[in-house]
Amino acid sequence: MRRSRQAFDEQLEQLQQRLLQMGAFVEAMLEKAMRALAEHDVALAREVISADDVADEMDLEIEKQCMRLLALQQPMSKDLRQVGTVMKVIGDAERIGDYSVDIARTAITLAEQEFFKPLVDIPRMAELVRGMLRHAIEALVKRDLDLVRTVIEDDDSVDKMWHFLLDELQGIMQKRPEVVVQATALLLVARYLERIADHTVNIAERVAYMETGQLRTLASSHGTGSEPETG
Amino acid sequence: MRRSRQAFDEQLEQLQQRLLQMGAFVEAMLEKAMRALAEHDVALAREVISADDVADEMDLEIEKQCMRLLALQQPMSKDLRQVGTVMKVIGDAERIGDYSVDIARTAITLAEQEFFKPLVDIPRMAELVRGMLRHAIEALVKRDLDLVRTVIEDDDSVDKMWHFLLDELQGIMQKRPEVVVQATALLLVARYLERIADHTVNIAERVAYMETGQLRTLASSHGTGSEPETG
Amino acid sequence: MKSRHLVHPRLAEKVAFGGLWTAAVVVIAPVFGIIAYMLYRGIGALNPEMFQVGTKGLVPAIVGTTALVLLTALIAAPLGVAAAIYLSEYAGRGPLVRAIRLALVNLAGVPSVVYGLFGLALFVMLFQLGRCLLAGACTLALLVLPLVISASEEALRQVPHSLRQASWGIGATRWQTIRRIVLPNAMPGIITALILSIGRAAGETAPILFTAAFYSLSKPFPTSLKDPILVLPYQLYVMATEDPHATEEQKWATAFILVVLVVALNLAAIAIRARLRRKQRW
Amino acid sequence: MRDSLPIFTKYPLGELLSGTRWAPTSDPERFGMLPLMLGSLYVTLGAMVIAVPLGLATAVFIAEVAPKPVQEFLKPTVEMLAAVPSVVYGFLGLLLVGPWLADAMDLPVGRFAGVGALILAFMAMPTIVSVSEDAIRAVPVALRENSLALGATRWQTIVRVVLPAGRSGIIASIMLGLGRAIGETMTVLMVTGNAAVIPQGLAGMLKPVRTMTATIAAEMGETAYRTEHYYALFAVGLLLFIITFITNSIADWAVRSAGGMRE
Amino acid sequence: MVRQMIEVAMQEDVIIRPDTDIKMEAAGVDMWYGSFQALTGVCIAVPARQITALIGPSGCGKSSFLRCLNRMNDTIDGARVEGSITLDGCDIYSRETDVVELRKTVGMVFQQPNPFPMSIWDNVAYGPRLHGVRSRSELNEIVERSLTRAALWDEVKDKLHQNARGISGGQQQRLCIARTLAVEPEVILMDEPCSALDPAATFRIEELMLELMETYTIIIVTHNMYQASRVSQFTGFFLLGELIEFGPTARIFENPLDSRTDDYVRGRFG
Amino acid sequence: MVRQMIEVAMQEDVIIRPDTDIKMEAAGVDMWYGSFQALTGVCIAVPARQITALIGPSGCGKSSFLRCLNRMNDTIDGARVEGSITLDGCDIYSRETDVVELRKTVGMVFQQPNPFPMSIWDNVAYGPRLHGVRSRSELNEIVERSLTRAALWDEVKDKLHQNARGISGGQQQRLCIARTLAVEPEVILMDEPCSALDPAATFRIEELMLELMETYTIIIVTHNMYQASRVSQFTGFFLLGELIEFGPTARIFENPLDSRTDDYVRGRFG
Ligand SMILES: Nc1ncnc2c1ncn2[C@@H]1O[C@H](COP(=O)(O)OP(=O)(O)OP(=O)(O)O)[C@@H](O)[C@H]1O
Ligand SMILES: Nc1ncnc2c1ncn2[C@@H]1O[C@H](COP(=O)(O)OP(=O)(O)OP(=O)(O)O)[C@@H](O)[C@H]1O
Ligand SMILES: [Mg+2]
Ligand SMILES: [Mg+2]
Ligand SMILES: O=P([O-])([O-])[O-]
Repeated sequence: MRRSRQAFDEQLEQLQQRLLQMGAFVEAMLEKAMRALAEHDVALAREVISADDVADEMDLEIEKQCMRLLALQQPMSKDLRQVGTVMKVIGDAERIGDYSVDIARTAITLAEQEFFKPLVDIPRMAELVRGMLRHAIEALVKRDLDLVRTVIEDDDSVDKMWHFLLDELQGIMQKRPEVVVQATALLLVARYLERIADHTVNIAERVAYMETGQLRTLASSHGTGSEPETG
Repeated sequence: MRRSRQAFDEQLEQLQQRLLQMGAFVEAMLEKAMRALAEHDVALAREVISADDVADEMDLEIEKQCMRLLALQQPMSKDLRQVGTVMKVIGDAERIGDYSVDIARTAITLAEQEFFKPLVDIPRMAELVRGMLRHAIEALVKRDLDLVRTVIEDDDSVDKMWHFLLDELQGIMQKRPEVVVQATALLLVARYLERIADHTVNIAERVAYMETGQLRTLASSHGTGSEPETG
Repeated sequence: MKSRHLVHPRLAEKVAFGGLWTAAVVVIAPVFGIIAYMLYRGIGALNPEMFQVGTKGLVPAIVGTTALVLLTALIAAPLGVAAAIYLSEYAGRGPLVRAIRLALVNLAGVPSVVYGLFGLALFVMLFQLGRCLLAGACTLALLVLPLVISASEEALRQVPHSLRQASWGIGATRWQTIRRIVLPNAMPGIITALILSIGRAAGETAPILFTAAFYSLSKPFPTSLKDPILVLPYQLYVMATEDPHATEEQKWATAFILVVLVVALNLAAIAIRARLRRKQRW
Repeated sequence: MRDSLPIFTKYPLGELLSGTRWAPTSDPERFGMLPLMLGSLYVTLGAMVIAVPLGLATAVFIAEVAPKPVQEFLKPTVEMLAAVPSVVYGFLGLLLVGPWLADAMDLPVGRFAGVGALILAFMAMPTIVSVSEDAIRAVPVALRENSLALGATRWQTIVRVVLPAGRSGIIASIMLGLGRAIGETMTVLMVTGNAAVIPQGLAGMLKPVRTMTATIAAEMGETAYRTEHYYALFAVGLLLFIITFITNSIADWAVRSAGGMRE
Repeated sequence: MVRQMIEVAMQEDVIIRPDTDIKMEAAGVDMWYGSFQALTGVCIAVPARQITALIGPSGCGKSSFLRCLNRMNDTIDGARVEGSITLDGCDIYSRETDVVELRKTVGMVFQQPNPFPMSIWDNVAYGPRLHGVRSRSELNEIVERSLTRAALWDEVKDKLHQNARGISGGQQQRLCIARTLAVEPEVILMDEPCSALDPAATFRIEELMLELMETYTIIIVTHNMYQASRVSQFTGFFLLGELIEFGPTARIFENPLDSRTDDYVRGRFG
Repeated sequence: MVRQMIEVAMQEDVIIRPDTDIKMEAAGVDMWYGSFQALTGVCIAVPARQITALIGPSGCGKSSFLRCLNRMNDTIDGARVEGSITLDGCDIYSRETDVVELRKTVGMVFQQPNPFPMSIWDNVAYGPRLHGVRSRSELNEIVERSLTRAALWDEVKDKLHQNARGISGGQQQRLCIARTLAVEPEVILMDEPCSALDPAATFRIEELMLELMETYTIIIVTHNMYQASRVSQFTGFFLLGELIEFGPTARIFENPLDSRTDDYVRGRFG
């Protein structure tokens, strides 16, 4: 384990790589969870659930590596911000993994039932969210502020989708009480996706911080997701 | 601004203080949001919503202070873990603030309506969660592992409450379609409380890390909250 | 790495160290033998008679030597120290200063007999002083001046530059710094230089050969600076080589006194240096 | 030195330097300085041949090998020997060493070049020992430690690191010793016999010789002011001055580079 | 420019006292050793009662600049300074400036602790005596006050008349600081004051500097980036005789403006 | 005990090569200078092909311990060592041990870069020549190889016959390392090798150490905690002549077991 300055760069690079891996990993979890939900695939859902341990492990491992870098290399300036960013971002990534597990659990719950209507909006929302996640991680790696803007714009779409879905599902439940359980489950899934999008925005926002050192939220979001004041 | 070793201790202490303040602040937000919900108090709810800016500001400020300490003091051992912990914990606290805002928004949404049944379980759940939050912060300050255990036990109760509420509300919606909007709103509130409890556990878990340097989750929680596999 | 030696280095070392021991003994032992013999003979020859102010007495020579040496010191010390201060504290690094330094170094090594010649030409002949105490002292002063200057300069230089800087940094002027910091700290070195110079002057014969000394077993003390004088080294030289009347005893006693005088001066210098060095550690 | 000039106007320089006869009292007067120079050379070289190896060995011994108490005794003693006036050495040579050597080697008189060389050797030795011991000591301890740490023995360290590192100081010590030997007046005046003849071969060491310094010292007292002889003696003085100037310059250069190295 | 800097500092959350003003200011300072230019166009405004650190790779001119500030370069042959340096608005290189007065006002502490080889008491009293204080009781008072301020009184009060060379290196360095304080300077220049000390002594000096900051303007040259980050409020980064960047310490180490500064603080230099 | 340590290390995520074993081991080492006891009961196991750092406050005995390891203390009057120190399992203080051989195997680099006052080439060839290598071509080869390993070849290959005093301090220190490498040691002891160097040169040496680690066992004494944290895999903390704690560097700095170590790495000492 070399630890010279050059080696320190390698270690920072490695940290970045592991963060990327973790990003890809939770993205895959999300993708699988959504597939499990859409295709009533219990095995896949269980795979996602057990994958969570790996994600948690990744989180711990990377955090440990960050703390080690702080303790053993005393990074400054950009390097310090990078380590700080990684520490924060893995928290978000881990959260995304957790939400994927929640979605997978819902998938298991709903596996026995036919959907009361074809799933269209939720998978589309998930697609969008996954794209956001990819973009956020990419933005982080490439320090690309344009990508960050894309992510933030997409988040607005996701919020709109969530409000739309909330309205729609509430409408359906009012009309068809027999699908309430399924509808609440899907409602929660939509909410989870919205939350994932939110975490994704958090990740993306770190890019600006890394580059400029300014710790400001770009999208001033109030509340965890834009919960509509009027339901 | 003195920065000798002794002064560094003072700064660490100050960091701790600000973390405590932030904890108290988001706890107050939660308390007010719940009161606004229970008492249909739109003004109070709006207060909570605007308080979120303060919480966000606190988050940023404290993180900045952490980064500054890392850059200017190169802490080691305990000190480093303490700074790392603060950086993580403020994220959770900020999230709790956000959820309080979500609850406050719901309060505004539901302000016009009478509850279809008296609110009992949700306020009780909120009480429990607030207690957990207080305990978690206290545990952090006092490095008290017993308190941590209490928090984790309480989290189990919260999870049970959430499952119970989910079942109950789903049942009600099936029976009374006209209250679906209100019930979904309350369902989400319950879910928010469960999430807050989860963040609280995260906070508490940091105590063990600070003390022992072991970065391990005490409560191995799968998913963000124990979403029941069977609805 | 494997050793590849014909003779093991350890063995080589033993042999070499043996050689060194032998050499040291060869050098030290005979010198000691001879000096010890001389001291033995000299101390045996010392009797009260020698110290009477009479024909056979050594007292006039001792007094003469003392007078000569003191006068030399009086001339050389202020000149030498002043020059040293100038050279070390004020003079820059111009070609002139370089030339002065080079000259100093060389003058210190010029054979003493050449000084004698110079003194003869300058003081005795040119200044018309004649063979006398003053001319001798001036010649000897010239002889020891390079020594005084370079040793004093060395002593001044030994005072760390950081002390000067510290003093300037507090707002001291150059002269204040020299007076309060540099000189006090260089004093031991300067005094040592002076004593060593005196010792050297006391033992020199060649320079006073033509400038101050005369030989007699009966002449009393000098009365003025213009008188020629009796000095121990010259006395010894003449006794040993030319005076058939001098007794063995007189010779040995004179040699003994001379050695004791010079060695005592040197011991004093060493003692002072050692004591003061212990006091000041940079 | 101005007084030396007249002689050069009368006698060509070459003749002065290569003339084989120094006979100021003969008629015509002869001022060939070659015998004097060779005399000086003989005595000085002889002294150095003895003094340098012994002096260096002693210096190394004191600085590197001798146990602490021996060291502490030898160093000041050697310095003290340097302070003994030359006339005393001459005295000892005259009264003790010369006769003893003459006895031992069955020579007619106890005054010859060899005695001068021997006595001068012991006079130059303290300078050589003391200055080169300082030079050896001034070699940083760190260099020794570095060498030892590479697996060198102490002797290897001395030969390969310490002596080369102290080289300039050692050269300086030799030059200073040489300067002292050349410039020495009284001793040689007293013990070398004072015959201004050109010494021949090694056997010359056992014959009386006359050095430049001794010539001046011996004859200056008796010459009349501003005679040719007087000027000739000054010329010898000038020559002596030039020779010592050169030796000292070398010594000074060596000391200087030694100082630079210590940095 | 100066006001701007302070405004930036305020934005950057450096706590600047309301009474902060500029103690020394250098404008376009060039410096030569003979024909070698050691400093080029250095502009800097040193805030009063703050610690300003100068960092940079070896040979970049930090010490040279520091020595311009009390004209210690005057003592070096061939050293030449151009541009203006002011102390409280007065040009220190003008004809009227008394160098001796200047050096009393702008004290200096060196890399190697260099107490004079006299007693501790004499060391501290040296400066006041130079400047004409005779009364023993007054001197006693000055000595005690200076030593106390230099956080050394308790350690040496029982051996004031002992030789100053007999105390530890860290104590010697504090003694040198006390000696400087005794002439009541307003600015204290420190050229790598801790590089000859071990970590414990270094921390003592750092704490002392932070205490002295309340009263004095301190400028410190240091090789140790971490030391600069720990003690200073403002940091200047020199490179090849130029002042590349100057600003609040937190900014220099967290987010420098110039990429060369960034490389340096990140240890990616050379 | 040793195996235990390594197991702990494994748990602590220090990457230990599968072939890691103990190169030197000290058991209950006491050391005296005359009647002053400088070390008390030091037990340590130095893993092969790793960098082991020794830290601790001034005067705690770090250097003394280091110098026990190649018996450099033999050269100090009155120094006395008790307890056992082994190299590859052989007691280095036993009667049979050849000190010269030991010092070839256990090389040492000192605080002040101290090249011999000869050419660069001669400096490196010094050791091999000592040990009997005569052939010029072989020496040339050794010189080139050693300088290359010490990351100095490219900088000096055009001036091999220039005096070694003419290169920079950092280069001199690397030259000293090359000189040590030339005798093919297995262990390299370094006593504060960077404390006389500026930061840039320090980083070069640190990088070099990390490269050399592939082949040699390195033990470094350093005052600079950050340096220890940057370069070493194992760290030992000395206090008042005792080894308080020894373990993987990451643990020592992140989570030391002993509260005194904790205080020290957190800068709360003394
Ligand atoms: N007295 C002098 N004469 C000539 N050049 C000098 C003198 N002092 C310094 N220099 C040169 O001026 C440049 C700047 O030197 P200075 O001492 O100011 O650097 P520094 O930044 O303090 O370096 P360090 O960190 O090594 O102390 C260097 O290149 C140096 O060689
Ligand atoms: N040659 C010696 N003779 C007597 N005591 C010594 C000698 N060398 C060291 N000591 C003492 O032994 C103790 C340990 O010294 P050592 O040099 O090993 O400490 P260190 O940890 O290396 O300190 P530093 O960090 O200052 O180099 C100190 O108290 C010191 O005074
Ligand atoms: Mg400097
Ligand atoms: Mg040490
Ligand atoms: O992870 P969250 O509960 O803050 O979305």
